Parts: sequence; structure tokens; C-alpha cells
Amino acid sequence: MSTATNLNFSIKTEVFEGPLELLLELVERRKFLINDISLASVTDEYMQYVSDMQEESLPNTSRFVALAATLLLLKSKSLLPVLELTQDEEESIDNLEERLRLYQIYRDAAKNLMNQFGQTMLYEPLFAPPKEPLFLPDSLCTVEVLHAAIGEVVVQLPKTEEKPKARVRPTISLEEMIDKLQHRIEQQMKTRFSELKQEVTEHKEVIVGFLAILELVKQGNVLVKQISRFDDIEIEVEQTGVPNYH
Amino acid sequence: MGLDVYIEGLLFYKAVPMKKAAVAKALGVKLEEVSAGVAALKARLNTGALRLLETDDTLQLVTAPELSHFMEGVQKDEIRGDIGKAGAETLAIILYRGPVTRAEIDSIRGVNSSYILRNLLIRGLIERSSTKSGGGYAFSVSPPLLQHLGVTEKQHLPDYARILDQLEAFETAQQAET
Amino acid sequence: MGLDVYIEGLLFYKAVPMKKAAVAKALGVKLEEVSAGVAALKARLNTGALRLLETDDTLQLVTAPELSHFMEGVQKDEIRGDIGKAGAETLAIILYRGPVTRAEIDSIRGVNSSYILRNLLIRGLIERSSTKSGGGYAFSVSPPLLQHLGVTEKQHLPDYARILDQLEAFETAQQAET
Repeated sequence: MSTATNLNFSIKTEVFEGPLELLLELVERRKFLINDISLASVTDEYMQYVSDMQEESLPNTSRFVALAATLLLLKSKSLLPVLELTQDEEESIDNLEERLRLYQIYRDAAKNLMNQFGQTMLYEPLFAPPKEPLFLPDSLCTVEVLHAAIGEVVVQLPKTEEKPKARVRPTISLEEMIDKLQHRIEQQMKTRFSELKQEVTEHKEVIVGFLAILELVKQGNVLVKQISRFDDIEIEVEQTGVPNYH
Repeated sequence: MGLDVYIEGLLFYKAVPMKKAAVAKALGVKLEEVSAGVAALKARLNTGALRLLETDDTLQLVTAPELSHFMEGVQKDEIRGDIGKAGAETLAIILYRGPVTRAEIDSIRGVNSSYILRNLLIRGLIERSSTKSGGGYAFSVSPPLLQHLGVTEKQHLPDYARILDQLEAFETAQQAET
Repeated sequence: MGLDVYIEGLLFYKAVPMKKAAVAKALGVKLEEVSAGVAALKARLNTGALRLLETDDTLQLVTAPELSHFMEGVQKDEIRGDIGKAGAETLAIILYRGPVTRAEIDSIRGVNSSYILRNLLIRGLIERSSTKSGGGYAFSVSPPLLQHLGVTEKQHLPDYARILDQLEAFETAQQAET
């Protein structure tokens, strides 16, 4: 059992409606402020949660995966500053912090609303039927008008699939996303992550394996040797140094 | 807060004449105490739009006689006004689908209908009756409106079967969800 | 008699929320004059059982918050006091940012809010109106929402000013960046 798994333990039992809610919870749980450093540091936990969601085929996983992509970019950039990001990607990272800050304001306001709702009611009068029965039809009280009105009502009936309940596979999986990112980093850094990837088969292992490599690079546990000026940079990982996340 | 404030709130909420004994009971006080509160309330209301109408054994909040001319005008305007698009939609649902509860109407329209139902009730276009299950009311079109519309059999309403099928399909789907 | 008395009489008679525009029309005055009357009425009501509940575009007479405990014992309806996390977040966005479109709400919450919006509409806690641009609806605070929160206007919410400050600070920071 590693520390990362322990941290995830209580998160797992909670249900999060959306990715911002989950991310904010992870940041606040560590009493962090919202910035790129804190977001990078909770990326592992976020990925773990989404990975579990995907495994259980929970609805709305795709929402969480989309944000996971941004988080991974952010984390990759923080660990490998030489990684070049497109302008769009830089923006999506900046936006994420802003969105989370704005969401935090409303989420806090919501907590107070929830406590206050229904506690002190202001009452309007009960309905008092008129003493003498009236009958006041108007120009709308014809079969034609009411037929048209019910037609409008039927057209406006909401589609029943509005409530999110169908268990669908996300359109893009975490593995696909990580594959793409890994490919890019390989291209840019000319490293050989793929060699490591071959050793792991479970998708969860790919995910955490990738994160682990990023960590190892950062921590200097990786031997980088440039074999010659034009050769690939090879990464050697001491197996004992790889955190075991699963 | 004085007893007058409680009496005022209670009468405002009930909106119909209340027995003094019932007022005393709701406040948990004696009848004589109600009388003291009533005197205080009358004195306080004096500058506003409301008055306390008192009979031997009842109390009711009403608008001041000074406003009676204005209130008559308001009532006339109300009669002249029409029920509006939302009113027509609600009435149509009650015509085709009635007897139907407020919850069912709200679910079909996707918005709360309670104020609209009040207006349709006041205008005598619909009626309400207690539901079998006891939870709230069921609404139906009033007999005078049926007559006004010239509808003798609901089945003869245009598109009756098709519309009812669609409403039923929707309601079944809603129930399956919850 | 002052305009405040007419407004009070009118709202008492209607018993449900009235559009400010309809109040102005019934009184034959301009909207600004209604505002002056509203201020006078609020001041006068202050010692009694009733309060004037105000949203951006409606007025309604309701019982004072001080009476809520007593009224709770008098009334029969079961109040559903739960709105849930998703409901509360959506209401917060509508309270502090409304009128607001579903797209804006979705973007702030990072999830699709159509189901929760429908639920809040059916409960009467929010209102929808067509947007100026004509594309879809904008959602705003309803009188029943304020009734449930125990305030006669949203500005009276305990942390209204604080949250508004935070939102302003956020927007200032954003503008400084760009």
C-alpha cells in the first residue's frame, strides 16, 4: 500500500457529480490554495479516481477524462519544463485554475444556501376559493385554442434521457489520452517510455506508471545518459525506485 | 412581539374568516387575551391598507373601505384580462388529461403551476377535488366551461387519443426514472 | 392616501407575486413611482406581521421571518427542505449571477444542469424567461425561493455582500491578466 492509495481511500467512497467538484475536494482536502503547483500535486489522486470510475463504467466518466487531459499536461509541464505546449493548451491550463476559483466561490455560497433553505419560511396566504362561484371564460377558452395549446405542450415534453443514468463508455478513455500525451513527450524528449510501458498490461498500471516516470524524472532517480550527440536519450529506471501504486 | 402580530399573521395566512375560538386555540391563549390583541391590531392597522373585520365570533383581514373604489377597478381589470399562454396550456392539460394532480401538471409543463391554477380556480374554469390517495387535489375542467366549449364527450376532442397516448408515454417514462 | 397603501391593498388582494410592471399599470403610475411606494411600504410594515418580498421584477406580501416558527405550527403542508448539493450550487449561481443561461451555469459547474434546472423549475424555486438574444432561456430568482430562504430580498442573505465581493475580486483579477 502506498501513500497515494491511502489518500484515495476516502475519496473513493464519495460520489462526485462533476470534475471540478472532485478536483476542488482534492485540493481542499490538503488545505492547498488553487494554483498550478497544488493542481499538479493532486493529479495522481485525480487520475486514480477517474481510472476507478472507468473501471466501474460509471456514467459521465468522459467529463472527468476531459479534465484529466488538462491536468496531465499541467503536471507534465511542471515536471518537464522543457515540454512545449501549444497556446491552446497553455490557455486550457490557465482556464482550469480560473474555473476552479470561480466554482469554489459558488460552491461555498451553495453550502450556506443549503443550510438556510427551509429554516425560516415566509408564508403567502392559503388559497381561498371565491365565496360566490364565478365563471369568467376568455377568448382563449375555445376548443381550437386549447387544442393548439396542448399540441404545444406535447411538443415541449422533455426527452426522457435528460436524466443521466445510462451507463455508457466514455468516448475517449484514459489510456487513449495518456497514449497520446506519451507519444508527444516521447517525440519531444526522445525518451523511451514505451519500453517501460511494455512491461505493464493493466490500464491502471499504464496510468500510474506514466505518472511515476514523471515523478522519477523530477526526483532525479533516473539515469539520463546521452549516448552520443545525435542519439536518443535513454532513460534507465531502477525498478526498486518505481513507486508501486497498485 | 405582541399578540396582535400573531393574530395578523394567522389571519393573513388563512385568508378566510376565522372563529375567534380557533384563533385563541392556535395562539394558545384565552379568548379575552385575543380581544386585547384585536384592539391593538385595529389601532396599528389604522394607517395602512388593511382592516380587521370583526363579527361576534369571527375575525378576518380585509382591505380598507377607503380602497373599495380602487379594488373594484382591480377586480374588473382582472375579469377583462385573459388567462395567458401559460393559463391556456394548463387549462388544456386539465381538459385532455383531467382529473390530474398539480404534481402531474407541473411535471408535464416542466414548471410550477400553482399560481396559474389559483387563477383558473378563481375564474371558475376548473374545479378541484381531493384525490383518492389523499395527497393534494385533482383538477378537472368545470361543468360551465365544458358547456361553454361545447364538449359533451372528451373522446370527441381533436386528436384526443394521440395526445393522451403521448402524455401517458411521457408520464410512464418519468415514473420509470424516479 | 399614499401610493404605499394602494400597493399594499393590491398585493393583499392578489395574494400571489405580482410583476412590478403590472402593479404600476394597475395604479396608473410609472415604475419609478412604484419603487418610492415600495420603500414607504417596507418602512411602514416593519412593526407588523407582514413583509414585502421583492425580486428583480415582482412584489408579494408574506409573513415576517419572526413568525416563521409560529406559522410552521399553523400550516399543514410538508415543506421539502432539501435541495441537495447540485440544486444548491445551481441556485447560488442564479442568485448571484442571474438572470443566467443554462450554458453559463453548465460552464461554471462543469456539468450538464438541465435535469436540476427542470427540477428547480417544477418546484417553483426559479423562473425562466426568454433571453434577449432569443436563444433559449435565462433563469432567475423566484419569490418562492426567497420565501424558503427566509429573506424578503436576495441582498438580505447573510453572506450576500461577501460573496459578491469575492466574485468582483475574481473578475478584477481576470481582467488584470488579459
